[in-house]
Amino acid sequence: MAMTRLARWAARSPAPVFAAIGPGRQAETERLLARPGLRRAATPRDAAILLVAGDLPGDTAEALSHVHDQLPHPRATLRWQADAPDAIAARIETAWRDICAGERDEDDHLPDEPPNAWKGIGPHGQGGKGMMGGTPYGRPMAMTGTDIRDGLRLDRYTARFGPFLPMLPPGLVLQVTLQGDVICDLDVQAPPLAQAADADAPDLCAARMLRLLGLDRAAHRVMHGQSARALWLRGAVPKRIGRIDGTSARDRLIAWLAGDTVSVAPPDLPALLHGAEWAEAMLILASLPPSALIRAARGVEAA
Amino acid sequence: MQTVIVILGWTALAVLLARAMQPVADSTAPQAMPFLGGGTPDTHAWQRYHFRPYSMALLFVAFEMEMMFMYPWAVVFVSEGIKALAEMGMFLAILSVGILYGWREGIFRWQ
Amino acid sequence: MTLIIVLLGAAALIGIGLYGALSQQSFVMLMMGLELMLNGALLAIIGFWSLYLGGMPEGQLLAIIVMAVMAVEMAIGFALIVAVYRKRQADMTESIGTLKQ
Amino acid sequence: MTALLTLAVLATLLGGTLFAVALDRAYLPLLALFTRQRVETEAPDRLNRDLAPAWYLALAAIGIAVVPFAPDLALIDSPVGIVIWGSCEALIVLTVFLHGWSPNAPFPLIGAYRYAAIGLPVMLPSMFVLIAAALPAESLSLVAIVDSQREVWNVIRQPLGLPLFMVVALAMTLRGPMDYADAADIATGTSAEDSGAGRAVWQIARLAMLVSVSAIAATVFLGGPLGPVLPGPVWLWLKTGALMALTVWIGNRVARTTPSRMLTILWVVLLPLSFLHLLISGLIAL
Amino acid sequence: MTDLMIALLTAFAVWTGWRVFRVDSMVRASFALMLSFVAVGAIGVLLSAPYIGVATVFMMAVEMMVMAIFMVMFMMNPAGLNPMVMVHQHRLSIGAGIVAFIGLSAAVLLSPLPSNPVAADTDVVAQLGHELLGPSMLIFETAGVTLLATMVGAVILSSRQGRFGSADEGSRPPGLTEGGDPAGRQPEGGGGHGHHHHEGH
Repeated sequence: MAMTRLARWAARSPAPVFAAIGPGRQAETERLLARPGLRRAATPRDAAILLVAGDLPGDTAEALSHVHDQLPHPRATLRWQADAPDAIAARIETAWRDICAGERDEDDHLPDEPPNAWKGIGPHGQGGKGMMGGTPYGRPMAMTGTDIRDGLRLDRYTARFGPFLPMLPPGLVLQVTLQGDVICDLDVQAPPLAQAADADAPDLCAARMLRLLGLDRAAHRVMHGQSARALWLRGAVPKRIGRIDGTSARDRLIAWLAGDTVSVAPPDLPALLHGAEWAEAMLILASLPPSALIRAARGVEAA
Repeated sequence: MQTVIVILGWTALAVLLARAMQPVADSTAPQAMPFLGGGTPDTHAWQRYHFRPYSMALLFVAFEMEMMFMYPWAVVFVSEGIKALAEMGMFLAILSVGILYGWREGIFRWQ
Repeated sequence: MTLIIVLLGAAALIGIGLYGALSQQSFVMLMMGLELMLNGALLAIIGFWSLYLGGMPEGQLLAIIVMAVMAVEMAIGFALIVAVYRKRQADMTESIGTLKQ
Repeated sequence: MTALLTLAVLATLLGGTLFAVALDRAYLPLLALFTRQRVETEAPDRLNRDLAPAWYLALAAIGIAVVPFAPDLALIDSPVGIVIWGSCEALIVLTVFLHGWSPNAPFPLIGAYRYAAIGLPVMLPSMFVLIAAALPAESLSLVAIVDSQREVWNVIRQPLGLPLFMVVALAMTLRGPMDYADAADIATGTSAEDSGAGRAVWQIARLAMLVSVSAIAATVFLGGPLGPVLPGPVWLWLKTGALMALTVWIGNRVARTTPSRMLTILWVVLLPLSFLHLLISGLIAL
Repeated sequence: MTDLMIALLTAFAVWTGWRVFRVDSMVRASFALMLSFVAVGAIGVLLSAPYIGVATVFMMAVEMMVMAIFMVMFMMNPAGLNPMVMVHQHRLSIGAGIVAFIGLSAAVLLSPLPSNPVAADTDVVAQLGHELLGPSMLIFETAGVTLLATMVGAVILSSRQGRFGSADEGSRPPGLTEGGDPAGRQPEGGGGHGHHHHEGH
């Protein structure tokens, strides 16, 4: 009885949605997630519903399965094709009610096996061979390598980030090597998915940057056509980052907040991000209008 | 006595509460993978992590010792009067030199 | 009786610290051994001060000095480790020896 | 008396946390988390994963236990109350670090280290303003600090104190501009791999800490239980609630800069400011 | 009651001190050491040294946080994912530890220790403050200078950019062939420690 009461309360909370955004659907999806009955989850661990907007290209299928499997049970996937925003919002709310009632759940897409075969050898079942060798718990350990800043040869962590990372543009896959949180190596593995011109709308662009600055409420206000009402907005974005033909990330944020669209020449993406701290790199990416970013990433791929 | 008992008591209570509220975790291999927006990592995330402001951390450890002297100083400040102010002023001035030096060397930035 | 318990505990901490300082290959772990020995010293000082010296103010000052020594040891020790690692990419005690060459 | 004070601490913590949840409009989302599965990451440090939220919660309770509920009446009436709170702050940094370390995943790890970089130096202004408040009281005890504010509150006598302490409060409760552990650019950082009840407990502990920090600030700067007509605990609750609302408001309004920049600001702007604050407070106290 | 708590806390301090060298994870090792310090601090509070006791917790929490950061930074296998033993002269060390313990214990047990506790009404914090500003003023200011020297020394040693250029310049041996890889130890692609070749130096 207590459980069902808890479930009923839970069903009244905003539905936590993690969005995987397809080509041409970025603006629509971002506006959908700003609705009152929905909550934009920054990580699938916090979400119950995976919203797949549009037709995802075939090469993102595996990534989508990864994200899908990372959602805690019970969970549901909703595909958003041609529905009106009202209709999909209603579908999400129904799904969330069903999830809370325990009537809906999905199994993993991927097989339940570790990334590498491995058998524990330590006294508590831990470990691989030697100090750093083997694949303990299914993965090797990071190894040392050169650093670009201070010459300490500490571990390099290499991973592919994206295509469905909320702070990156949808579709962009970056293979990044980090030392600490500084980007030591960067490779664009897939460009962002094509987006229509409405993704460049000043309010959406401003909202993306505001969210990175920790101002979720201000982002909400901007998307509903109000003023941002935030303190220390300009000062928080370092002046020197993201300089592309005369405008910096800070200038572009100011322009967006004033309601102007910004167009910049497609920058040299790896050069812009190489050596940046992670926080700066994310600000730089968010300070580029999607159209410029897509052209920049395609240019890298063609080269 | 009461201080120690209260602190131990709250700690024990919090541990019990947190244990009671968190059911045993359980998940499959694909579910357990670290979140990278669909991407995959090459290695474990635990690593010889390059903590960038390491010089700052060392400076901090040395500077923070001054607190040990400042607390008892604060208690006798009023009764010792201007002498206390002068002595602590000198002490902090000496330490500030170290901070200025560190600033000049740029240790408060990510190395 | 309390003093004896405290001092025996301090002796045990110093013994464990000595074991660690002598046996650990890694410089960082060696420093943990040193810290543990200083911890034992701190415990002994607190015990003596409180139960044997009748609360001489110098006793408290000595405890503060022990802590300052720990901070200095840590700051300089780790700075050395950073410097050595920059040159040698290793943190083992053996690699300090090769610095002489 | 001790039993009564224990109850008062519990009531403050519980009521304050409920108020904090309301300020964040998080009642239903928190409840919903308890219906969700708790995912375990690859090869986590289970011990520290389970202990970190518990310690965070315990530190919040210890922080409130130091606060006097009426003049001369605190559960922990220690002669070194503000040093106990200082230890709590140091242990919070450690706890948040452990929370980010334990899941063995990249974003929590980055969040943990960022928080260590910011959380350590943030303690310096906090210690300076608390020591400045101890000067006129001639004691490190919070009871004495309340006593010293019978004529004029510290917020007037030492005007820089409260703003500096608010920065610390934001850092200790992982909020707004000082929320380097759970920033958006690392997908909520140390919480990125938390799900289900584990996530809920951490968020609850974080809100409980908001009560604790605000209660300390209310005691040190706003005279704690002092006030006309109403009984002491009520004044304390009112002041704590007001400071909680202020902290949440600031947290939602102020933008977060990059960690590297904030570190420089802490050492180069806030630390000299707290030196200045100490000097002014010292001259006034003499 | 106080005696019992002190005995328990002492046992806890010793046990956590022992765990420091027995856990695989470096983070756990430094926090075990911190717990040992916390127990000592609590004993201090019980032994009417509230300031020293609580300040121990405060200082050591901060120092062990920094300790953990550096441990993870420079130790191989910092999280203990592979079981490991990294000791040398093990027997000798155990022997030395035991000898130290027995020797100190014997000294404690054999020497007379008349009881002379702190008077209950002493304001120990104020006493310490007067001591610092009065008789021990020189110690206090010397500590300031020492800490300054430590700060400057730590910065010089640890930062790369000094007045005389990069600290690691010339630290890598020249290549065996023109433009080739440097000779000497390379970061290993796998395998354990114990391969410290320093031919290049």
